[in-house]
Amino acid sequence: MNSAADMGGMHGFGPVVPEKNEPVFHEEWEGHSFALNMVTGVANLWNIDAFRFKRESLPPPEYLNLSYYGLWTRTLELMMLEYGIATPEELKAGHAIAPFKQAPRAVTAADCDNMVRCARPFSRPAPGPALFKVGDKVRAKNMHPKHHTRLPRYTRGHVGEIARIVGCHVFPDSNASNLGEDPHWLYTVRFDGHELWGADSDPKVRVCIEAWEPYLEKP
Amino acid sequence: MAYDQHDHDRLELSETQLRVRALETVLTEKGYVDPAALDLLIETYETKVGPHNGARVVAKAWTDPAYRARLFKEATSAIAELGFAGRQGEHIVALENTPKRHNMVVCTLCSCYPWPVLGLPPVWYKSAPYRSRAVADPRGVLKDFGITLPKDTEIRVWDSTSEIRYLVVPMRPPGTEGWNEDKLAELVTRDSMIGAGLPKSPKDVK
Amino acid sequence: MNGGQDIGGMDGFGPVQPEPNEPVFHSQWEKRAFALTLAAGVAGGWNIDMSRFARENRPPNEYLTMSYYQIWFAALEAMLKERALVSDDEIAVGQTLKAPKPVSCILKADDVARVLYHGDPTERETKTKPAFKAGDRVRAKMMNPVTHTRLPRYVRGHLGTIDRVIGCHVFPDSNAAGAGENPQWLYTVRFDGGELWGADADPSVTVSVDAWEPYLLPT
Amino acid sequence: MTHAHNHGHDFHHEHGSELSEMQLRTLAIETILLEKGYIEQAAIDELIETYEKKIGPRNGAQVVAKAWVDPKFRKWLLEDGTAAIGSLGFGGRSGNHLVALENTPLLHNMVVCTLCSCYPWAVLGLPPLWYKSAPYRSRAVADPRGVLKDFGIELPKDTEIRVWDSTAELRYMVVPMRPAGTEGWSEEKLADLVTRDSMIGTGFPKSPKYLK
Repeated sequence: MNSAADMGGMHGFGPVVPEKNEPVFHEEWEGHSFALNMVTGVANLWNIDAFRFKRESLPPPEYLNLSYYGLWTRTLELMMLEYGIATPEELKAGHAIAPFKQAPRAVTAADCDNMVRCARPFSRPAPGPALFKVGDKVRAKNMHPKHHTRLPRYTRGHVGEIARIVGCHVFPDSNASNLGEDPHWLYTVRFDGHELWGADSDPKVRVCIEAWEPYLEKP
Repeated sequence: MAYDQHDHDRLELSETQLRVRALETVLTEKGYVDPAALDLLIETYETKVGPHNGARVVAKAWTDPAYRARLFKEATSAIAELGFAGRQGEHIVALENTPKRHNMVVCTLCSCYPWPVLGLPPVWYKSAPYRSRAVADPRGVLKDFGITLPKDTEIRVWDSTSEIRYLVVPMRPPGTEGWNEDKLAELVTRDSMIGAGLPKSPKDVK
Repeated sequence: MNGGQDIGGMDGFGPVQPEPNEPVFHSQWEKRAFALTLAAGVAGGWNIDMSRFARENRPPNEYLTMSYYQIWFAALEAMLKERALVSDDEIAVGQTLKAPKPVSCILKADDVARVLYHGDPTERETKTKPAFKAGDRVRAKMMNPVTHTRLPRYVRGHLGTIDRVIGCHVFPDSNAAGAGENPQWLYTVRFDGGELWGADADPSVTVSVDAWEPYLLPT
Repeated sequence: MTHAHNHGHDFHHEHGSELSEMQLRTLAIETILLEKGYIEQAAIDELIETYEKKIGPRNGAQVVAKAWVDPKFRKWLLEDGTAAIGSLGFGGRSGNHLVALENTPLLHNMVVCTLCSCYPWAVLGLPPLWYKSAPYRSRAVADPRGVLKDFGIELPKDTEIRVWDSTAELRYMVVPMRPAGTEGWSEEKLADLVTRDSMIGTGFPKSPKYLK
């Protein structure tokens, strides 16, 4: 979807303001918002693409005005409601309201330690040969799906070059809608700044993205 | 628990209200604005200029073929014949709806709107949902207004990016044969002249 | 600028919600803000493109959260302050603290009807010939100026057809920057929905924009 | 499992702000998940501890320092970031597919995630606020030189700037150029020069003067 999250190339947000000696979390609750997002992931309550889709589906004014972890907490609430983990009454009350179903097994510290350390790759066996090879010119499709996608708007319709064949990876467009992992070939595609931003832009800038095969076409 | 846009708005509004009053006072004290001019401006757009102007134009185009021809050729002057002209209507283009083509007007970049014929735009016309979707999904927007057009009707969306202002001339409803202009004008709704609605049915006026 | 105003094609804002029997203004302050904007424009001497830029030139999260007349009013304040006609402390206390600067004219009640009826036409005489004629295929330029422009992002880079040669009109990109009217030929350009929104778009939709010649390239 | 309050997680209260509301709402989620048996309190504690104290840019700095002194490791790192970095014990979450980008006098790399906030946690920890902010996300791809100016950095005009937008599950880290005047330094000492921002591409390593 063309959401507020897709902000590459937008103007008006002002300068980047780095913070000296920035703490990992600015408030205690931010650490908890973060940890809750991780544990719900470990518990496999939903997949990461579905979570991203929910987050970017918020109305743009709300998305753009929430703080970073505020956005996570808001998304967690919505996911818990959608996946039947909590009711609106429970979120309002701040605790479980009987009768409720106990989870089959709780995520433990050992599970989390495992998640932090061990690889959980997104690569999958290839269903067939890759359509493009390194050096091929490709056009990012001009597509505007209503579902989750990871093809930024600023690249759509533009011609780039395959810089690398990454492998065959879980396809977010399908995964986010719980339609399965539907793995596709993934490429690093390199675009010239001129192609993306026009003749007046800096001639020495290039932008690379990862694009799944269904995002690309022969120019 | 949910983000309450309403509470947020209320807070903001009271603050804006105070600032508007403060600014009006200062501008008046400094002699930059004439308070009587302010009152007149408000009165003009609250009571005088509005969609009833556009409705006169449409009703005349429905009954007077020569006028209709002038309207589609050179709308600004044809509309001025009826006494409507000026601010935010310096260059007007009339768009003809036909059984095969439906026109719809939007301003994605701000809120351009033909003031002399339609008055000031409604909130929905200026809202992000309309501005974002009218160009990409006009059929979906029409559904928000309860309208479904036949699938093979061409929809032409006009994004008002310059100082040209667009007025949709909807199709004359059947069953209005022999009606006079005044009576026909009652059928012409504001939304039908934006392309987000259709004229009223003759039943609603009889 | 690619600001919060340029939202054509963005998802997530929800349905359009028409208000039955909507009043022209929703509160007293909206009326005053509206009238002040029109009246003070005469004293301030700015043009409509400067007003538009003053409205859109703010962080997109702010732009998308403010109500319509809040944006108008904020732009009015900004333009008055920029020209030192009113200062922040004067607005804060609601009193004149500094002597007024001389201005060339103000809007008198007696002139309101005439000024509104006359409007502010933007067509200008020219000796130049238009570069395009009706039926020509043109491409909207890929450009991303940080200054004011009226070429929406969703048409940039796309192919359209000249529908009509409108005339020679004040060029907003110059006019907004105070760089003069710099009149340019203006065209209505029609784009097919499929060209703008991709292969899955509704084939019965076309979108027209008015585009000045510097926005267009021959194909 | 009882209320999260009983486990030493009494959130600070800040009335009347977005923060206090978010504290309550976050606490509500945690309490419900605990009560329904989805999570153990210790799991939450462990995660916060891990990312607050254990995993951070120090990991990445070790990778860079090793690449500076060990040409074979450098080659491996640039060819297969995940395996090379894994050999130092870093990997796992947000580090399953790591790619190292080599800065040279002619090429400067910079990493962003325009669509959300993807970041190589395994080597850099959690991202700073500015990395997740709208100003960085919107401008890094269109005006990277302008963004670098916000960090007080100006590159020669003819240096190519390559921006990497993390749209998939690949995670990028930049290998900055080794500062001159560090000949013969140990890996540990070199690692002290490697800043977080230099591994994102919005900064340079510290000058050796600062450590001498």
